[in-house]
Amino acid sequence: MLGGWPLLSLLIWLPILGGAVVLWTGRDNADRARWSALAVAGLTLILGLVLWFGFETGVAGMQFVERAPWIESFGIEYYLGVDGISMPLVVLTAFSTLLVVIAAWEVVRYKPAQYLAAFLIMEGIMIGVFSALDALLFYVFFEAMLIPMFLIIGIWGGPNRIYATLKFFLYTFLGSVMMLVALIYLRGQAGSFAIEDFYGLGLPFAAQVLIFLAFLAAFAVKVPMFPVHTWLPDAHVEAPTGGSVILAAITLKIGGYGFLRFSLPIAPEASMALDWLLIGLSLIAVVYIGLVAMVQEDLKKLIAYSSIAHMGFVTLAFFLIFRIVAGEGTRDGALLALEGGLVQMISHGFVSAAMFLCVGVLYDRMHTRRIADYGGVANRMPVFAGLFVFFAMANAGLPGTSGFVGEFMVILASFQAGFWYAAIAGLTLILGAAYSLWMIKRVVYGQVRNTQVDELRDINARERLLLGSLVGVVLFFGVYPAPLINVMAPSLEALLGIVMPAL
Amino acid sequence: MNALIELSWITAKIVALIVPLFLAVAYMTYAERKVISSMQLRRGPNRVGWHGLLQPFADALKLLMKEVVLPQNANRFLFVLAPMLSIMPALAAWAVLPLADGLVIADVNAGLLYVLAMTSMGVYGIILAGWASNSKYALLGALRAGAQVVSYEIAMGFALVGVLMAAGSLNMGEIIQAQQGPFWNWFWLPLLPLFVVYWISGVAETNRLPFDVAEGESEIVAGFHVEYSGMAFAIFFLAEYANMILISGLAAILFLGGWYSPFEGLPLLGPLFGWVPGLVWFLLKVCLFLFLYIWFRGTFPRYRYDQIMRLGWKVLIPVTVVWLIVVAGLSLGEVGPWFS
Amino acid sequence: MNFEMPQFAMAAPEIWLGVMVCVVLIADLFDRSQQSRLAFFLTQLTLLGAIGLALYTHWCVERAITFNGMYVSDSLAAVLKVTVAGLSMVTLGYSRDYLRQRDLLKGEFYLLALIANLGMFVMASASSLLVLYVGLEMLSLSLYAMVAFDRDSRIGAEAAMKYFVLGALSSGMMLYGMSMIYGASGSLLIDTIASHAAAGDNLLLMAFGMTFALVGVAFKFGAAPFHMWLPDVYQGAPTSATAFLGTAPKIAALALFLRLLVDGLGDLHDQWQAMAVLLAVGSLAVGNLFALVQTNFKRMLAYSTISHIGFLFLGLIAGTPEGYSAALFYAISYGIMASGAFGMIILLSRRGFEAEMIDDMRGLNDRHSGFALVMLLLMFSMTGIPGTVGFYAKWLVLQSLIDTGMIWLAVVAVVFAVIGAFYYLRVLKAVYFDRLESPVPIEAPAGQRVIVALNGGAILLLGLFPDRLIEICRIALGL
Amino acid sequence: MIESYLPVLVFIAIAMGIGIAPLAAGFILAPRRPDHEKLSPYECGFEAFEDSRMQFDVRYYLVAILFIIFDLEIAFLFPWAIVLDEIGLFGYGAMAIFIGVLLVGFLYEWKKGALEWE
Amino acid sequence: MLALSDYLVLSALLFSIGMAGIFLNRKNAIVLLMSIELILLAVNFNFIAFSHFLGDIHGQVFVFFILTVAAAESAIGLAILVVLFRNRNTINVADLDTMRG
Repeated sequence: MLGGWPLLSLLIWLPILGGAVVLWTGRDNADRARWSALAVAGLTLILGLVLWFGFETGVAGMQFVERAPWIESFGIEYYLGVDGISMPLVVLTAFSTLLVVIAAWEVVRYKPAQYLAAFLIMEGIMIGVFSALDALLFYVFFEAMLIPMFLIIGIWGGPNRIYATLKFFLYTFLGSVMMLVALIYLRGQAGSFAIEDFYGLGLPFAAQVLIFLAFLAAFAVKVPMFPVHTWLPDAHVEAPTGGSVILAAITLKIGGYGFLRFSLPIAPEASMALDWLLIGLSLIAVVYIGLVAMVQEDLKKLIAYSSIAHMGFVTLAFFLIFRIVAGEGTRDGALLALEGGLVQMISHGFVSAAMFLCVGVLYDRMHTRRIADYGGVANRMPVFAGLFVFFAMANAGLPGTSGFVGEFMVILASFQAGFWYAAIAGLTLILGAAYSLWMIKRVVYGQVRNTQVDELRDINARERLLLGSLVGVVLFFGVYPAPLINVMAPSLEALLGIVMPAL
Repeated sequence: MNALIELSWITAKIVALIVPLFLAVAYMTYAERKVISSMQLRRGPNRVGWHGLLQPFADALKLLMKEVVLPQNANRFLFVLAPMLSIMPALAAWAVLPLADGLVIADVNAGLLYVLAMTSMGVYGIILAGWASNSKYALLGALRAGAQVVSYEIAMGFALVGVLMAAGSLNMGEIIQAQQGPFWNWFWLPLLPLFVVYWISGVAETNRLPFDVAEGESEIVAGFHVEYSGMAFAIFFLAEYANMILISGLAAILFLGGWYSPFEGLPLLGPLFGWVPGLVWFLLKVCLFLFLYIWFRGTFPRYRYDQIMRLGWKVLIPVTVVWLIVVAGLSLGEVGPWFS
Repeated sequence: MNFEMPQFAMAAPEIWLGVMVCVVLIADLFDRSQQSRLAFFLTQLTLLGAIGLALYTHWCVERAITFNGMYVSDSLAAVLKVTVAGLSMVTLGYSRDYLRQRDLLKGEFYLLALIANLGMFVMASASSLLVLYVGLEMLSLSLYAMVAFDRDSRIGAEAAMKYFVLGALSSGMMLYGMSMIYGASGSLLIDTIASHAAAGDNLLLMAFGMTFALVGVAFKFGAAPFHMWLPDVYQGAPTSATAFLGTAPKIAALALFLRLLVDGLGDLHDQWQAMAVLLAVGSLAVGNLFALVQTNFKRMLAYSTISHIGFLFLGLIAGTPEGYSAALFYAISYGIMASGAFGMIILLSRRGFEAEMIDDMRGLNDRHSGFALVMLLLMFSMTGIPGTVGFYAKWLVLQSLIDTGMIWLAVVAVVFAVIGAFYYLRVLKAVYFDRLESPVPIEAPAGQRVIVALNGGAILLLGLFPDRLIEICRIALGL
Repeated sequence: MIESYLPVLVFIAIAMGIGIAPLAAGFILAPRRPDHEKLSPYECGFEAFEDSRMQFDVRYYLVAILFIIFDLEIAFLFPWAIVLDEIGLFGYGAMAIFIGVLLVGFLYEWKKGALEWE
Repeated sequence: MLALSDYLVLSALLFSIGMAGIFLNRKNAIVLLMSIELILLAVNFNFIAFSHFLGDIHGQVFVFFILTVAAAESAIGLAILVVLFRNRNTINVADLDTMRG
């Protein structure tokens, strides 16, 4: 083990300070900014891998714990640690950021240093979100994410970026301040801001409901759930490629992570009582949003709606556990649902990132996202077309890709809750296949209808590296998900013990 | 019933004071003309009565029969109010002035404060008169007079503070008693600069020569009361002279020991003049100052306005402030017969 | 009559300031140079000395009362004074160039600032209604004059007139309240008043006086519905004066509140709480909603001030030492933020051009990315985003509210905070998202750049390590 | 205490009466034949050019303001002067500081030309 | 003999008149200054009345300070008024409406 090293702190502060350095050194020299950003992101990913391999599988509790007083007057600590739930997400973050840095290489021409620095800072903050064990520290990171994302979308975004930025900001801000109130209330009850102290407080039901709703406000916006999802298509459409990647791959996951870390264990009774709400909204997301995705004219919008549908699937899995237990009464079923949801989250992180990168590749060449403008891309970009088709399949949940694993686990688990739950959840596979493949048909295949498409050149080495690495990961976890599941299982089991101690 | 008697008694006393005061005012005008004329080797008024002694009454009668013009666009209420505001304080201040030991209408503790308040009010009459008459000359004169009066009031106030320090009381009677003794015991000696400042300020306060630019005939015809005629003018006229007498009276009380004989307590001269009542001494002192007024008028040329203001602000005020510190030091050190 | 000799050493900061006011005045009189250089540096030196003296005499000492019970020396006084003087130094540092470009660079400006500081110092240490009032007026009168400092400015004169009339009115109301409190308790000393208030003597009269006093204080703060003067004054005054009066005097107003309504009438908390709630919620509503529609940056900042005052009042409403310390923290951090915001306006202004519209901020990122970054920090701090000091200010206030069980107020507060985010973002939109055809680089003197950097750095640094400042605020309130 | 002010009050009343009575007498006894020329304000024989409530020099305001300030200083000096013997050196020192500040202000006015006239 | 309440009522009346003068007056800014003085006068009245009936001298000391401050205040008020008039040639309160919003 890496005993003395504050690995998590390094993971958080290296990119943040690195971002500042990039900002400073790359003011006038774009190349210097790119290389230093690459170095920082690469180093962070290496640290992330160190974390992955240093992580002791089969242990439920927190690892790599760092604990130091921060705001002593209120007993707030600089308290970090990861368990099986958060560790994969940390690594995912480091991985995605590296992709973003590479993806931006020649593409971003307006103030590249600021662009790269914003992503690096974003990375540090997101890792902080996943590894914070003090609620206030969590909140600080959670909210601080807004700042770089605000700039990324607003500065480098599309024509309608200002509307999208403000919408994104205000939705998330409103949700999170409610959470702040809840956190402060919880501190009053627990006497500290450590998240673990919030568990098992035995709060009265009414208080639990209010707390649950407050958390819901924060996380539902982040996930995003129907009906507060409307910021996401706007933000995705307007965001630059890197922004979309990070939004889809990581920030949406923070919502799901929040449900696992806060909502379920802190307010279990309220979760149980209100699971109909969450399940209902998730099902709407899966079905309705899936249908909405089908009719999109805009590539990015389509993928954005697909993300919403997929995340709806994740929340469905998380909140179905109560029904699963009530139905068949097994703990394993519930665990399977949680595991499936989490795997789906991580898988979606890779797949959606890849999809957005693909769109980015097209956009960089054609400067349009309208599906109708494309058609017959395969003729001019065969390599790219192959990769794009592969990722679309992964998005649809093709067996052998990571997307399949999570969906399969969840559907399997949902049978224990009842056939209809499973049936509707299964719809996600069908709808996913429908919109993904239809899009592929319209974009990749068919006749070349546009002179611009005729002039397309296939992807270069940099883009191959990007998409190729993602192919590798998606295939790896699709074929051999065991390491991932082994890492998360004990922690999820412990979580289940807190949520449903009676079992 | 008792209250009524008391009230009538008070009224009687007041009338007994005011009537001689008016006579004094009347004959002050006469005296002024006489003295000035003899300084200029003229004869002065000599037609009405013996040596012109009835002249003041003739003047009064004449003014009484003159039309009181209310100029157009004038603010009538203020126009009529102004002369009243002008004479009222000049008379009312006398309420606390002791003419002799115990001979005072109201022996109040805050006597000097009251006097200061009353003399300060005079400026309202001037300003209102100038404002209400709707005439440029009047307004200009009023402003000048107002600015001048308030400027010198500061120096005067500082001078009075010196007196207070020496006397340790606001009561006029006690101020005089603090000066008991022969003439070198009076405050004029330790407070000499303040005395001089007080007197100069007093002259300026009453808009008398050489500080009479406010009503300078040659420049702005008659200043703030240019539009006044008949009895309205007469009241301003009376007020000016009543003020002169008041200032002189105050000077006598504050600096020259009020009713005390200059030889009080001296081995030989003291008893010699012991029979002279205090009232006489007081009146003599007042007359001395009144004569100074006339003398100034006969001797000095008129100041320019900027000179007046400079004298007030840049000479008198610094002098008084510095001397106040000195006096305070003397007072703490209990120097001489004055501070004990 | 016997006098207890006061312990002059305790009032060393005030004495120092008072002496230096005279020194600066005379020095400036005989300073032949056109720039009032001497006055400027002497003023900064004076303030620095005052900070040192305040720390030395007041910080972490036994609460002591002297000057016949009229002057109190405690840690709270130290914190208030140091903040006041520090903010003054910053805002005066900003304003130098601005004043020079407008031919307003006269020693009197610094002199007024010094006298205002003296007034605020006196307020911070006041332990008697009389001293409180005298300090307040020293401050107010200086501020009136500062607002009217640009004699050729039409709106400046108008703003000064409004400020003067309403300021004097509020003083009058507060005095009226004070007279009632005096009548009810028979003393001007805060401590005696407190003991009478605790005993419940003449409760009706006391509460009556308290109401007027609170209204007066609210006026001085600019809390709605007594905020009418604030936007006009902020807009009309020369920006350097706005910067001054938008920062340090807020601390002084808090001092007024703490000394009068907490130290003195803390036991009437139940009585003034309801009114304070109205003031707080009203300020939040008015400030945030009106700020939304502003196009003038100074005016927007004015409404934003009102909303911040509302937040600050929330801290006071809690009525606990925690709440008061939260309010103190809020005031201090607000001071830092506001001085930075006005500093930015000053930096962007040139001779004959006031960069006071939000549109004037357009393309700032292209013109000078460093200033843009500071602006970003400022706006996010005002919004209350973590990582900046503004977050902890809001958090502490919410904490105190929730701890006392007023959760609904906390919810109202955060909702308004979200509304508030909108107009701060509009500024950032102009700074970052709007691009200019031909961005003109900004040239600012080195000194001002350093202050801006320090200002932004303070926001970030306190945003990461707020512990010290929180601790200081808690110590000041005796926690 | 208060009663001793009664004569003062009466005196003021009478003094006011004296201010009004002659005026009344004048109105009653004197002839009143107003005409336009007589009522028009005095203007060296010309018709008035402009409104007589004209703007005047700001210096008059200045004098008024200075007067207010200094007059109040005197108000402070009065009680101090009376009890100087009792408050001793402390009172002396306090007032010396007070007057010192006053003198600084005075010096300021002087230097700034607030006391100049023309 | 007058009771304390009589003084208080009078003072309240003065205070209200002053307030009304400030809020109702739309014409002349000088009236505003006068209204402010009136308010301060009411306060002074209160203080003196209380001071007298409580037998405590401090209230009267306070009055001294209020007087001084009132003087300084009116000095500054007049100065601002002069500046205002210089800039706009009017001291009409209703004209003070350049800034809105």
